[in-house]
Amino acid sequence: MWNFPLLPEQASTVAPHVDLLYFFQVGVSLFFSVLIFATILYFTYHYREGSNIDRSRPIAQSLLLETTWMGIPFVFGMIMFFWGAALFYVDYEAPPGALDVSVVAKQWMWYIQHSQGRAEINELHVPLGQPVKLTMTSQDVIHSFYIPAFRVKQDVLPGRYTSLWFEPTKVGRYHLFCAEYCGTNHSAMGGWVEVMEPADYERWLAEGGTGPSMAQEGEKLFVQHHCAGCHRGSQTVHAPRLEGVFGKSVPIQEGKDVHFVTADVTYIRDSILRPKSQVVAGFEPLMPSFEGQISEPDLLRIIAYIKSIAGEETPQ
Amino acid sequence: MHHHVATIKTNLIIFGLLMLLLVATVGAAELPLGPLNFPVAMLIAATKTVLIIFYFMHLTGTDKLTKTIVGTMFLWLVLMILMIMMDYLSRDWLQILGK
Amino acid sequence: MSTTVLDQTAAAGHKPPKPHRETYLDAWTVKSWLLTTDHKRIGILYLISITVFFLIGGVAATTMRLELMTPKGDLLSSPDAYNRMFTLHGVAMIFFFLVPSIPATLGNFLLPLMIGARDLAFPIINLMSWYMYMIGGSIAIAIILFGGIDTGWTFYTPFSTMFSNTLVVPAAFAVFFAGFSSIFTGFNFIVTVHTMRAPGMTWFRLPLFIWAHYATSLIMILGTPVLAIAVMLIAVERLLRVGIFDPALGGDPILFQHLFWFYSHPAVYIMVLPGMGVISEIVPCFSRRPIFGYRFIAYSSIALAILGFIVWGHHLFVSGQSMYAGLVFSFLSFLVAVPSAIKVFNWTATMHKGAIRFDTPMLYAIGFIGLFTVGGLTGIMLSTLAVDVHLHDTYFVVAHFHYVMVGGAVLAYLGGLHFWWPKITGRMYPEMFGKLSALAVFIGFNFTFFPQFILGYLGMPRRYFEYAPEFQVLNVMSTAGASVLAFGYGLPLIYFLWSLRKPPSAPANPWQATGLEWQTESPPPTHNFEFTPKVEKAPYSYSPVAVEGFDGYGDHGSH
Amino acid sequence: MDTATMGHTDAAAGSALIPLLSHQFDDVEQQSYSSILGMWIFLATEVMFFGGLLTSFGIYRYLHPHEFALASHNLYMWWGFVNTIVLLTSSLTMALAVRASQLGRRTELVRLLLATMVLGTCFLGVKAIEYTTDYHEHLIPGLNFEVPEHQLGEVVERGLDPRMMQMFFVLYFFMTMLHAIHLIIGIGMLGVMAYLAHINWFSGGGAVQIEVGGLYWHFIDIVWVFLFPLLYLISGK
Ligand code: HEA
Ligand code: HEA
Ligand code: HEC
Ligand code: CUA
Ligand SMILES: [Cu+2]
Repeated sequence: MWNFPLLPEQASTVAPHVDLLYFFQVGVSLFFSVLIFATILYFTYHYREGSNIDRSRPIAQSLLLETTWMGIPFVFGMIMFFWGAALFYVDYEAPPGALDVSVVAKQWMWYIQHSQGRAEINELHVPLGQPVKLTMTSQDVIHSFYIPAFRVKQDVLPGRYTSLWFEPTKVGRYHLFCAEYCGTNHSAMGGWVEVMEPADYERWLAEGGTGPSMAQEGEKLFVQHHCAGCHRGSQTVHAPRLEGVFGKSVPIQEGKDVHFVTADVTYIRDSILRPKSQVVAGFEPLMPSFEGQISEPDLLRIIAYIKSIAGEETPQ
Repeated sequence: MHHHVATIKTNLIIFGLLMLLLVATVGAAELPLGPLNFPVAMLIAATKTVLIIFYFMHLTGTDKLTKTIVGTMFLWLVLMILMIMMDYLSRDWLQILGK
Repeated sequence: MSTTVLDQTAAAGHKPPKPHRETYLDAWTVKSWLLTTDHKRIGILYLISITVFFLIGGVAATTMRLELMTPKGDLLSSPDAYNRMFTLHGVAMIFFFLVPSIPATLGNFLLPLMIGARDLAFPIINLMSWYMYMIGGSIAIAIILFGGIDTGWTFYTPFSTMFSNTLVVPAAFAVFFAGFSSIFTGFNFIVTVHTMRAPGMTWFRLPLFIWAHYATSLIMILGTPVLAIAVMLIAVERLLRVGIFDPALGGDPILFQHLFWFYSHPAVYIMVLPGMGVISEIVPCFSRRPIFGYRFIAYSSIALAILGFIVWGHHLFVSGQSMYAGLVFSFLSFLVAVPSAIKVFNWTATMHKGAIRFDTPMLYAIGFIGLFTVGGLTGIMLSTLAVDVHLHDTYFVVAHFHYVMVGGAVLAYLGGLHFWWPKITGRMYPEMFGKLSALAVFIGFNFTFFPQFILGYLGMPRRYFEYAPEFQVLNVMSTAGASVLAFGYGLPLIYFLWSLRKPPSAPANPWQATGLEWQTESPPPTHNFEFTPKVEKAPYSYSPVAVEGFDGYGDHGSH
Repeated sequence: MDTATMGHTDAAAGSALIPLLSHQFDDVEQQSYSSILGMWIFLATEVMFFGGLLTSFGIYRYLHPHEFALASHNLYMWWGFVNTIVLLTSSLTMALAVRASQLGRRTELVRLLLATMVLGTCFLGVKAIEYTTDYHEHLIPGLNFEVPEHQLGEVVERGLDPRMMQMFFVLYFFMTMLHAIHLIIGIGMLGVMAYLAHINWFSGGGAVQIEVGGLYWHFIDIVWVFLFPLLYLISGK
């Protein structure tokens, strides 16, 4: 309890980069703070009232000095901006092939499900050295998913997907916090991120029993909600097959015009909740809305299913 | 301070122009201009505003300071709208979820 | 403000005060206070009211700090109680203390005096402003009595509109009224500065205190109405349960964040610009030399007011705002460093070749410069995208804003109070205790909030009732520091009141300062000046050691 | 105009033609200028006040154009049109009232002010009719909002979001009511001015006071000039 760390652990690929920038900034800040403190101390001592010192020709203004001390902070500022912006970019672009994990926040817990199917609450198990991508949403208010050891944070909003990715570099147990104030038990809405050796992770996944994967659960839901009735080559309804849709460009009919939209998770979500807002060209707007009928975790499962058949050929 | 008093004729001309512009807005709304409908409507409203401010509110007769104030207030309004819009317009430019 | 005038007043200062001089403090009936339209009296009314809110906010802070001594919640009965505490603390400190602090007290009192006017342009509106504040303040106090509010001072939706079951709607109205009181103040200041300057008081002879208040007023009139409308939208959504910001009803919660910060970022300059104005008065006076780079300081106030309006998105880097918007807002935030740097460096340079005295106001001013620099530089760290991803909503942010608001604005406010206390009340405060308080505040402050930077980088989120055990040491340090800080604040409260017990005896110009306000008696007569002041020189023409070659700030044309 | 150069003169000896001078001002010139400048600055605040709503409206309209267009078709464009004419006419009478006050024509001034008030009241009357119709058509959010029957088909067919149609009406009512409140204040203010002009209370003829009141009145008009196309004329074809 009486340990006195100055830095959280560095346990992700971006952590050292963020720390480096941070130390640079601490250095710059120290430099300017010390500069100003020291100058003030020197002046107040040297030019204290009554000291016998040359006070002739004090300067009242100097364009040269002013431009200097406007210019220097500006230059440092630009360095920090570009450095920070570049890192930020990297921070957010998940590498391809990242492990998919979905996160649903609600007052005051985190419901997390791995694509292999195992679900957990307030804990997140991840394998070492493997990029992980979280797709997150909230059922009520705004929360924020925060892992200090990874230097990542992202608000989790109701009615919308946000994402976060990281690649753990150190086996261990790290804090998971909710960083956006969300009501009574905001401070209790956290848990642990457990980084494991890949083999341990596989074992851990298997421990949950050889239950269905998220996609398999999604497929079951796909049938339960009668999606399959239309989307698997129905005789009565002309509906698009969903194989190979995910990640592709989809033509959307907008009045007389057609424009293309990438079928990402947000698109699939909208297609299910408000199907008629984006009607695929060549189809009638027959699909009913499932707003309020499918829970957030189930939605994510269905999406996982549709994603899982992204590689398949569309049977015609 | 002492602007010259605007004549009744000036007032009536401005009023006439305002009426014309009003008819123009309604007319323009009926035209199939597509995405241009909105900017056209706003342009007409802005023109009406300019007429009202300059003539009914006598901005023509006032000093630079008052004109600056008027300029600033509309500039700030536009600034707020545009900068908030900036967020919404650029959402999903990157194919990164939630960015 | 020619040297001859200066000599005159210095001489007047040493004369014993005339026995039956009429001052603005003469009437003591309740009516004479509650219906006064005298800017000086309204300043006093504000002074009393905001002190009440500072104490309320301070009690809440103390409770929070005590609660945070241990990782488990044990002092307060429930997390809800804690949540109400920090909301109360934030709302009281921001809307009811710091926003009106310098402008509505010192600003109200001094602005007409400094420009040589008899009052503000609209005295009745000035009184109305105080009543608006009191309506808002009464609602705020009623909220405390009837159960509090737990949304945080930022009122984020949809929590505030659909989930909180506390008194959000009354709070929205409290903020609304406080906002309009601030708008009225700002509006009055702008008109007064434009139309009521004394003969010869050109723009570049205005004290920098006035420039700072002018810039502040711009923010007040252009930013505050947006906050007013944002809280009204919250009230509507909450009362009628119709969708505006709640995604479940089709709204977008980020729109609220935009509207809120469109005001609340500029508002941080409402809080600190007047403080910068105070420092710009104190530093040259106690350095006994003209301020360095007058024009740059003046322009930088306006620059801060303008730039301050276009950086608000730096509060939204991880909120789900688009990345491009984040890039733009981050970039603009770095530009804000430039006008801030101008001020810091120019104040420092003003001490060069001065004859520096260490009276209490100067000690506070030096504290301000140092702590504002640290606070500002950490603000710069927060506006760096990748770093803010880690630091957002942690104690690093809490430390940052206390450095700028407490280390900055509150220190400036206290410095200003000491500086003008003789003018306002006609009494001197005990110098020894003054120095002691400045020292205690400086040390206590750093002990309270420096550990929070470390806590923040370690990852302790803010608004936490309970926290992980490894954060305890730093939290205990912080609480210990807060008690020193409270002591430091307690002192002036006591000795200022104590100084009132004797009749006025302060000289007109105890600091031998050059501003117009020092040319009239202490306390000033009701109509401010016995004579119509005429201004003939640039401000800050201090020349105890005969500043050679100084004849103003390049203002030759307008002589 | 820089008053610093105007010089502080001792207040001129009282004369019936010179308006009352408040103690804080040096002369009438300074006082009038301050009042008018003050009103302009207050209007800047008002612009940002309505601006917050306009921004919200703009964002949601951008995000949900079809719903907003459809919802807007429930408003009766011609009522809005008539009201615009009424309000623009009131601006004309207001401008003429200012003119009358400048020329010192008291009876004309009172009549024009009354005319302006009557027109303002007409506007409110029309608004009241509209609100009642909205009530009967179940268009009031928080009270009785339902998507109108004749639009249900289109809503279902095009998969529009009824919540966003309600959002349109939330903002519609908020904006028009805020506007109406301003108008009511304006009418009250003109009433007081007309009375004061009638009893010849204004020591200087009231030109400045009427001018300041006029600025406010014209501002209300300008707000409506924007609200009308924004709310009534969304073409969603
Ligand atoms: C008086 C109040 C005040 C002031 C003046 C400032 C000033 C600044 N603030 Fe701060 N801020 C707050 C009050 C204030 N802030 C509050 C209350 C919050 C939290 C709100 C909440 O969420 O509850 C906050 C939060 C906050 C955030 C959001 C953090 C988060 O939630 O993630 C950011 C991010 O950019 C930020 C940035 C800045 C910047 C860039 C400045 C700049 O203006 C600072 C400029 C000054 C300097 C830079 C120092 C002087 C310059 C030099 C010595 C030259 C050398 C400089 C360089 C080399 C760059 N602030
Ligand atoms: C002007 C603004 C202002 C001021 C002056 C202060 C002053 C202080 N603040 Fe405040 N603070 C905020 C603005 C301010 N704060 C804001 C906006 C927040 C965010 C709220 C939110 O999240 O919504 C915040 C949040 C905040 C937190 C984070 C809470 C959390 O996130 O969980 C903490 C924790 O330490 C804290 C502490 C303090 C302390 C110890 C002081 C001390 O400086 C106060 C000391 C003052 C007194 C103690 C009263 C006067 C003293 C006496 C009369 C002497 C006698 C009294 C005693 C002996 C008790 N503040
Ligand atoms: C009554 C028939 C019907 C049912 C039931 C149905 N859909 Fe659809 N769906 C359609 C039709 C028709 C379209 C094409 C028109 C459109 O885009 O709205 C479609 C389009 C889609 C699309 C967009 C496909 C593309 O190519 O871009 C997705 C994704 C989708 N549906 C998923 C689902 C899911 C998931 C369910 C169940 C929860 C479901 N649908 C239930 C008829 C149906
Ligand atoms: Cu969830 Cu805080
Ligand atoms: Cu900010």
